[in-house]
Amino acid sequence: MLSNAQFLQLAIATPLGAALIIACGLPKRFAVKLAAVAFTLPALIALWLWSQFPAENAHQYSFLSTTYTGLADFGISLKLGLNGIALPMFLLAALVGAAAGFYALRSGAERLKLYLLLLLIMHGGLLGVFASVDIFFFYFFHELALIPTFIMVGVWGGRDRHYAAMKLTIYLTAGAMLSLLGLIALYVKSGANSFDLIELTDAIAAGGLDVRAQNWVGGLLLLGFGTLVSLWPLHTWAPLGYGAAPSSAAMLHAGVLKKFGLYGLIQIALPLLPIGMQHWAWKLALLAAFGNVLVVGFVTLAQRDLKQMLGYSSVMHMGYCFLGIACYSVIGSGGVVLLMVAHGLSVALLFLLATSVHHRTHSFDLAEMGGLAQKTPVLAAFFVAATMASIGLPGFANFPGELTVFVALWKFSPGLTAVAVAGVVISAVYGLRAAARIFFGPASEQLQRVHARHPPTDLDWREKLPALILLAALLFFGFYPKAISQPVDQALGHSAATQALFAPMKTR
Amino acid sequence: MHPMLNHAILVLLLPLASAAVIGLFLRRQGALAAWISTVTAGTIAAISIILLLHGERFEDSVEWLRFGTFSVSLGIKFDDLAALMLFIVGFVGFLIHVFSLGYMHDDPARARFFGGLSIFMFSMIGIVLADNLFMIFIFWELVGFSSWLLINHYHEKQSAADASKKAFIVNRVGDFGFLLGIIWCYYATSSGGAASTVNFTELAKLTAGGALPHGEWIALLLFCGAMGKSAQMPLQVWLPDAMEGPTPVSALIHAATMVAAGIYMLCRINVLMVPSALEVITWVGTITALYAALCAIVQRDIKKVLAYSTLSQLGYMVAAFGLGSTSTYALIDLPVATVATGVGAAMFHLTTHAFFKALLFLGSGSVIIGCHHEQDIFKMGGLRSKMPVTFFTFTIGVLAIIGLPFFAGFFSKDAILYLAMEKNTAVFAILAFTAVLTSFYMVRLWKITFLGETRSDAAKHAHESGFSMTLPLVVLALLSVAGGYSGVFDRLAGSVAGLVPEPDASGHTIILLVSLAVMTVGASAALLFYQSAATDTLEEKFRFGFSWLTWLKESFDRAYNYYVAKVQQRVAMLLNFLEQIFLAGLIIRGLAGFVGLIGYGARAVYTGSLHTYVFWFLLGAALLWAFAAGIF
Amino acid sequence: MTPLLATAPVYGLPSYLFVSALLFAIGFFGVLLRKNTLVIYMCLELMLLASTLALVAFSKFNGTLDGNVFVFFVLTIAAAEVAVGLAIIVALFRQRHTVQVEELNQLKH
Amino acid sequence: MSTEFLQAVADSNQWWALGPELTVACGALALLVLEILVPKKDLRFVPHLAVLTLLSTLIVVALNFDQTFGGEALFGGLIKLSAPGQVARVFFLLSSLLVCFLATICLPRARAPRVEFYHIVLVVTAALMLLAQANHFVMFFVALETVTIGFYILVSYYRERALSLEAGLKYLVLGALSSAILLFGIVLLYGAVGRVEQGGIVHTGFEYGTVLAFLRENPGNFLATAGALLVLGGVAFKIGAFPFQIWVPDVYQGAPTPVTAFLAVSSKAAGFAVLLTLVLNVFAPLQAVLVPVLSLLAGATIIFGNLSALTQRNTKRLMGLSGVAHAGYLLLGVIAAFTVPWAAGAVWFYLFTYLLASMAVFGVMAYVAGPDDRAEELDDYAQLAKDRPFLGGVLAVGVGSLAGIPPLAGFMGKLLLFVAAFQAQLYGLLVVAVGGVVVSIFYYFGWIRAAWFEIWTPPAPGAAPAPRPSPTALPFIGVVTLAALVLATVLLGFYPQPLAGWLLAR
Amino acid sequence: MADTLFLLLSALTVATALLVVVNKNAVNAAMFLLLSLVGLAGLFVLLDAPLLAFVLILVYAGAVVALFLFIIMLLDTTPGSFKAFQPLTVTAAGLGAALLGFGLWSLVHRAVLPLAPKSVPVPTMKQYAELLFTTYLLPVQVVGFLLLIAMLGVIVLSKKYTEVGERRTENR
Repeated sequence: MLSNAQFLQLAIATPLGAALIIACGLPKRFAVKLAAVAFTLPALIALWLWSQFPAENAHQYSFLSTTYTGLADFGISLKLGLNGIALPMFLLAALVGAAAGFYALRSGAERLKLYLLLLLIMHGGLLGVFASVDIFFFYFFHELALIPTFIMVGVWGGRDRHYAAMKLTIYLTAGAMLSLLGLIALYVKSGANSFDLIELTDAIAAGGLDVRAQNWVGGLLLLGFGTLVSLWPLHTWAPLGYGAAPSSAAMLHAGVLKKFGLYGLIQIALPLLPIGMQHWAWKLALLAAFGNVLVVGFVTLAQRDLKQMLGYSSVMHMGYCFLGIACYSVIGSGGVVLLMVAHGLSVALLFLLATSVHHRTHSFDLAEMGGLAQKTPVLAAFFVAATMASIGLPGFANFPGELTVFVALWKFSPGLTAVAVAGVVISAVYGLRAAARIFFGPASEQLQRVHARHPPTDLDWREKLPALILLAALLFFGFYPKAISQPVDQALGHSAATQALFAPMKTR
Repeated sequence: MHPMLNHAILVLLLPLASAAVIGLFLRRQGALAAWISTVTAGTIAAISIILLLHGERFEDSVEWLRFGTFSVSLGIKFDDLAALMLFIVGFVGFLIHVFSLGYMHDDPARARFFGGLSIFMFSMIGIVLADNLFMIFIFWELVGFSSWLLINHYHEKQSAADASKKAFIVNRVGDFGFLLGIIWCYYATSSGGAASTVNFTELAKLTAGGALPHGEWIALLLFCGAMGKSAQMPLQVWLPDAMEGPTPVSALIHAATMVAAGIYMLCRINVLMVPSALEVITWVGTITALYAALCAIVQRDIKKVLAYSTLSQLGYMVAAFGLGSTSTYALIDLPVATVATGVGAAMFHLTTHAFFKALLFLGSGSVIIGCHHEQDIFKMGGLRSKMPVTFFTFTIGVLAIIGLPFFAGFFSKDAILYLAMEKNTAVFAILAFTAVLTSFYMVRLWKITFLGETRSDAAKHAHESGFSMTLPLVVLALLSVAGGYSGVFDRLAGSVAGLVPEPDASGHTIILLVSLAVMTVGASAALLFYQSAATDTLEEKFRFGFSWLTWLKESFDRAYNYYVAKVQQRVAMLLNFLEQIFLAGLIIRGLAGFVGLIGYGARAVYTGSLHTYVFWFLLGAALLWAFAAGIF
Repeated sequence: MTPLLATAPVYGLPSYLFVSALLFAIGFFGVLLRKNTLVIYMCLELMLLASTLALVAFSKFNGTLDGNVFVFFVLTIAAAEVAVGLAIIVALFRQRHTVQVEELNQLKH
Repeated sequence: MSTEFLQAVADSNQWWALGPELTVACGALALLVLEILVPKKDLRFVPHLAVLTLLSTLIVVALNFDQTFGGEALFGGLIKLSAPGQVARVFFLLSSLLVCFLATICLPRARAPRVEFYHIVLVVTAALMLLAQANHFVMFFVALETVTIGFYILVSYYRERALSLEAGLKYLVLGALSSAILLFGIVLLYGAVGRVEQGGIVHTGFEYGTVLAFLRENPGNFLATAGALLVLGGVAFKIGAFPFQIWVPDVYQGAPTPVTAFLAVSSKAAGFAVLLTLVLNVFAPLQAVLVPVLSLLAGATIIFGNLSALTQRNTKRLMGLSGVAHAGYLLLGVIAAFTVPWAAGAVWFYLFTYLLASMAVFGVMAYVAGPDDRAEELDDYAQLAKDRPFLGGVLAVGVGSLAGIPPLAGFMGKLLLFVAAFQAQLYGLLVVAVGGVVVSIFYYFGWIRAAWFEIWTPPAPGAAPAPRPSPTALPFIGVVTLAALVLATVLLGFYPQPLAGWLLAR
Repeated sequence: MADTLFLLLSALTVATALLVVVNKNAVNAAMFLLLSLVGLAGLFVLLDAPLLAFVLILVYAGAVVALFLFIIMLLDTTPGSFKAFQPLTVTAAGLGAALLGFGLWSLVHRAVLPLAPKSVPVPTMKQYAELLFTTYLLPVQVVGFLLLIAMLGVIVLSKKYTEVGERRTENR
């Protein structure tokens, strides 16, 4: 029997190993079967680890294991483990990965083997990101997951895929490079001579960074991570990229990979750079509130293309996450973790369903749609559920996340809270409008024309199964958010305690 | 754990289970779904009666979410107020379930309908039982969702889709203020160094100890929630449109229970009220009552008339709440230094209104079914003989709403008018005038629908509805009569009933006279003006007045439509334009283009000519020399 | 052999260095100005020779022989370079029938 | 000069220490002999012999990589065996091996003599190895010129192609110019140091150690500083650093593909080997001057290389210009090496990853170029991934590694350089470098895009599409070599231990 | 005497070098280069390196310049092919000249030269030989290889292939 640490390693190794085997030329039908296993296993392991996680000392990393890759002299080693913050994110990655994988298995994409191969690499990278204690590998796995995204957008993408792939690549590489610089800065400035987050934390707690360094490194990390998470006005890649990306890639990227930056800010920047992050808090909050929430919210209202709209709405929701981070409090950060999980699940579900809608309407143009629900009630039900989740209806996981962020934000600035809450109204407007345009009212001419040629069918099991996984998770965390909040609260509370160490430095 | 707590939990979770079962397994088995939902509703009604009569009052909660110092609990506060509301919701809800069995019998999407009803029951009971503001907000939103679901039942109709969307969004606007108010309140409670809380009992304790800071703003923000849900001006626009839903839905949600949730919530948080906020609340309610009554006069659609009358009655309740004094009363078992009379009057009217408005809506549903989905009252007429049970019960409903003595509405309306007379003469005058209008349009409706000759084929072939539909009518008619008597209401409301203002002898006489007068004036005017005709005879006589009222009715919709089409959408288009052209285009693409241009420039220096290359070497040598010479 | 310069000369090391640098500059100048590849090549040789002059001068005034020995290598290498260079120029002339630099710019941008 | 001294010097001529160089040189001679002895039809074995020589030497050197050096100077101080020298040997042998592999693809397609090519490559390889181990400016110059002259010939090797000859001429003139500058610098150093007597033995300014000692005592000496900088100018030509990078694209484009690879990898690496030795062991006391100079060069090189590559469509020029940018990143490491001891190892690591990736890309280019070596525009790569998935994959990995994308080895190289630069507090340069990397993504990704995404693009309507030159058939050995390169690139990205442990752990 | 000789020889060297640059005719340029070499050789003699002067004349005048002349004749670049310097070129070259002038000025003025030893004997042939074959044995070997590949290169670049016939000039 394997130990839990080995299970964690296995979860990451499975998709990557499967990708390697497929790359070596496995025949297609075996490849599909292998991929199915490789998508399922990490999800099962993640659930198992979740059940095994000792919630009472969630601030410490559990399931630790270290593998040396030859850069031990530089303090780089593949150190895996999960703490209270990483655990829900890991679970999110595993679940969304499984859903995206199942959706891809039967998607009938051209050159399916390559598609699955890239998706498996992406999945492995995602799992690795959140399981890495070593921040070098945290970055490394992110990039590992990012590369297949570019190729998938470029090869299997939709409209404008070339421009989108190029823009996506350059933006995200720029963001990643900046954040890499920030991480290197931490490595060098901390004096730990190690990328191991535990050692870094200890070293900084012992020595401390001066205010100037904190401000600079914090700014660097915010800029880098901000680009990756589409902070306004560095967001224009997101709608374009998601508009063009194939469904599974969009699910994994928008759902999970994008959370890399936020996760990095919470897990690394906030505890290690308390002063630096507070230095930027107001600027970040203003950008997020007025840029991400208000401006992008209105821009979302003006979208006609369903996927573009989803992309913009995702950008808008990232604004809440940034606001939560700007609060610099346990409540804010905790809300962000919850919101990340919820948003990851809901946006993945929406992208999945958007593709399913496209299969039945042959269009993403909202103006051409209407009345689809008469033919496909189940699809409509799923879509409505996903929309309701994304606009923060209680019962879905997004609600407790948003609520917590708002509560935290009030303490930071009541005015900005009003702006943020106004965003909830805006999101309700575009969310419901999209659902209504697609599904309700009489059937549109375009739809009748398409249906005359291709009689529509309701969701079949290959679409239902991944959607159900995501929806079930959304509902579970919506009804029982404590499942996430408890370990996260533990972990954050502890880092708050370490931050108290820096309290005297603020007077400097 | 209190021994009756599990009953309350059961009452909360049963409808959720029913909805889940229907949603997951019974999508295609409409009949089974209907029965499961109805049986659930019956069980809820039974348990709610048990809980009401058992007399045990309790509260308990569990933590739902905690980050640092912020925690949200889910809990149950079962006091007399909750018991009364739970009974109304459970019992009226059950009757409407039964009615729906008949009404929705032929609907292909019956399962979805009954599933939606179950979700609604779950959400509404959640509001009723909630013990803190966060929990109320959770179920508040869920009620909005179930309302959306049910209004959108005939989703293939564009108007239904639009109406449901409108309802949800307008409610969200109200919730915007509500949520801000909750959060503000949450932080305001910790000003004294205590832990933040929004638990009702704790809030009551805190206010008893000393007023909360910013009380006025918190109260008004919280009232925003009620404005949305109870459709007060200026957020009333969604309610008339919501009549696109099936009639039982209108009866249950948009007349008897959900729209009353705003009133209920206000009564829950009455400890947070301050006089200046109450003043505002009073006027909002009063104006809504008047405006809605005016609009009701010009309606031709039977459900629309009832919808506006609902609006008007809700205005009454809100005004009643606002009129409450800040004198000390004992609410339940706690000393409270704030409104309470308003609570009593509002809840009293809420109760009676729930009975007679449900009755009226169900009656109209019966009429609509009987007339094969004809809703224009001028195409009906003479239904008295064709649908005797419906006619009889509907008449009782009308009498109750116009406040004929010895019917339920008479007592509750009197209480409100008395309160107004005591507190604010202007409000009293307006409310009294509104009562005139109420009896006018209700009698008009009644007369045109049921009396005279039949005016359309649909009406000619009208027939009485089945047993499942008439039974609820009869039961509700009974309650519409009996609900106002203190013997009944005291039983239902317990200590809340004690808060209903009791006029002294002289006040009693004045109020009695006034209310009789207004009822008589309104009713007789209607009886006088209206004869059985295919067109609105009054409209032909007072064309100007009618068109003015119509304009008044539509002005809000026009304003909102103008906002949506001309302001919101244009801002969105403008920002989108800026985003696409300016940000993504000019700045980002421009930057990329600029770099590309420099790239072309950099590429152009590779001229291919050896001589230029040698110059580069000269440059390099000179540069190195300059460094050596210490020039840099 | 006896030293030719028995008496201390007025023009010492700096003067030789100056001449050497001047030659170097002139050679560079020629490379900059001339269009005939052959002449450019001569100018390059001139630059190499300028260095050898400085080398010999330093060697003399340092009193170490290594500089002079290095001149041997430089001369040999220069000769080899000339051979290869001229071969390339000839081959190019066969292809393009020109030795003018400005006509040899097909590789660009 | 006493006889004892001469005897001692003669004794220090320990030829065994130069075993690898001698083996390679003898292999080169053997090739010539074979050409005469073996009948014409058997000459196709000649390349195999060259490969065999290199491979066996490589194996021997790699197996004994830490046994033959003790840091002592041999040959009267001309040569110093050292750890970096050993690394350089391995590097140049490996690189030449792959150049020979590329030559087996390209040469048969052109009407050009073969034996001489391999002979020159071998001689140049030996000279490169000597160059990296030189401890004396005379040795340095002689080895350098041997390399340079070899390259003159190799660049213009396709003497029937005007472009090759033009490239040769440009390389010749500019190379000779840079040689002249370099030589003048050496002369100035020699003059500045003068005569140093130590323990009865006379040292001159040709010896690295003497120069170092002299500069330690006179760091402000103008003549020596000028000399040092001119020498660096000559080296900058080799590595293609601004403003001496100007020859790069023209020469790369005109040269035969194997020679382009040779230039891009070995010549550049030789420049860096020399630069590291000079900067750390000879000119170290001039740090106050060198750091700003090198910083300026590095910054300008990165910016200029990347920007000029941005819109380039010719793949060979693209490799050249992007190679210029790589030289800029490497310079970052060289500057960092002043203060961060392990940065030199990082530079070598980067060079190795660059070797693997570049050779893979050049291999693909050699195959794609077609029978007449003309298909070298980006448009010629359209549909490559569909028609030849293997080549497409190799190209993607190679280009990705050059772009520095994890998990490929190139990323590890960049990371180490950046960490070193950060520790050396070169913040401004780091910003420039990061900007450069972002810009470089554009053109590298453009290449991958050309090969991978242009799949369903139909040919322009109306105009008859020109027939695509079909890539050369891929023999088994080609598959194996390219696969090995790709595998190494990927493995080093995931598990850099084999190389990093060797280069950095000392 | 030595000073006069220095002045004369350096003037000769520099003047003829300048003429190499500005002369229109390639043949004349080669001839001036020859003269410049002679001046240089004279300077070598002044610097006590008669051997080097001899080698210089032998290698350069005898081989290199002859080769140049031979090639010039072979390629038959007529004097008419000389093109006038363009203004831009002259400007740029003038700038370069100014830079170089500054460089020379600074070189001579700022250089701190080591002190010369009292008296140095003129090196003998034996000393050259000893150095070349002990200390510098390795470079000598390398130069041998260098010459070998240079020779091979010239052959490769010039030898006619077995298949006869001019191929069309490739213009691309």
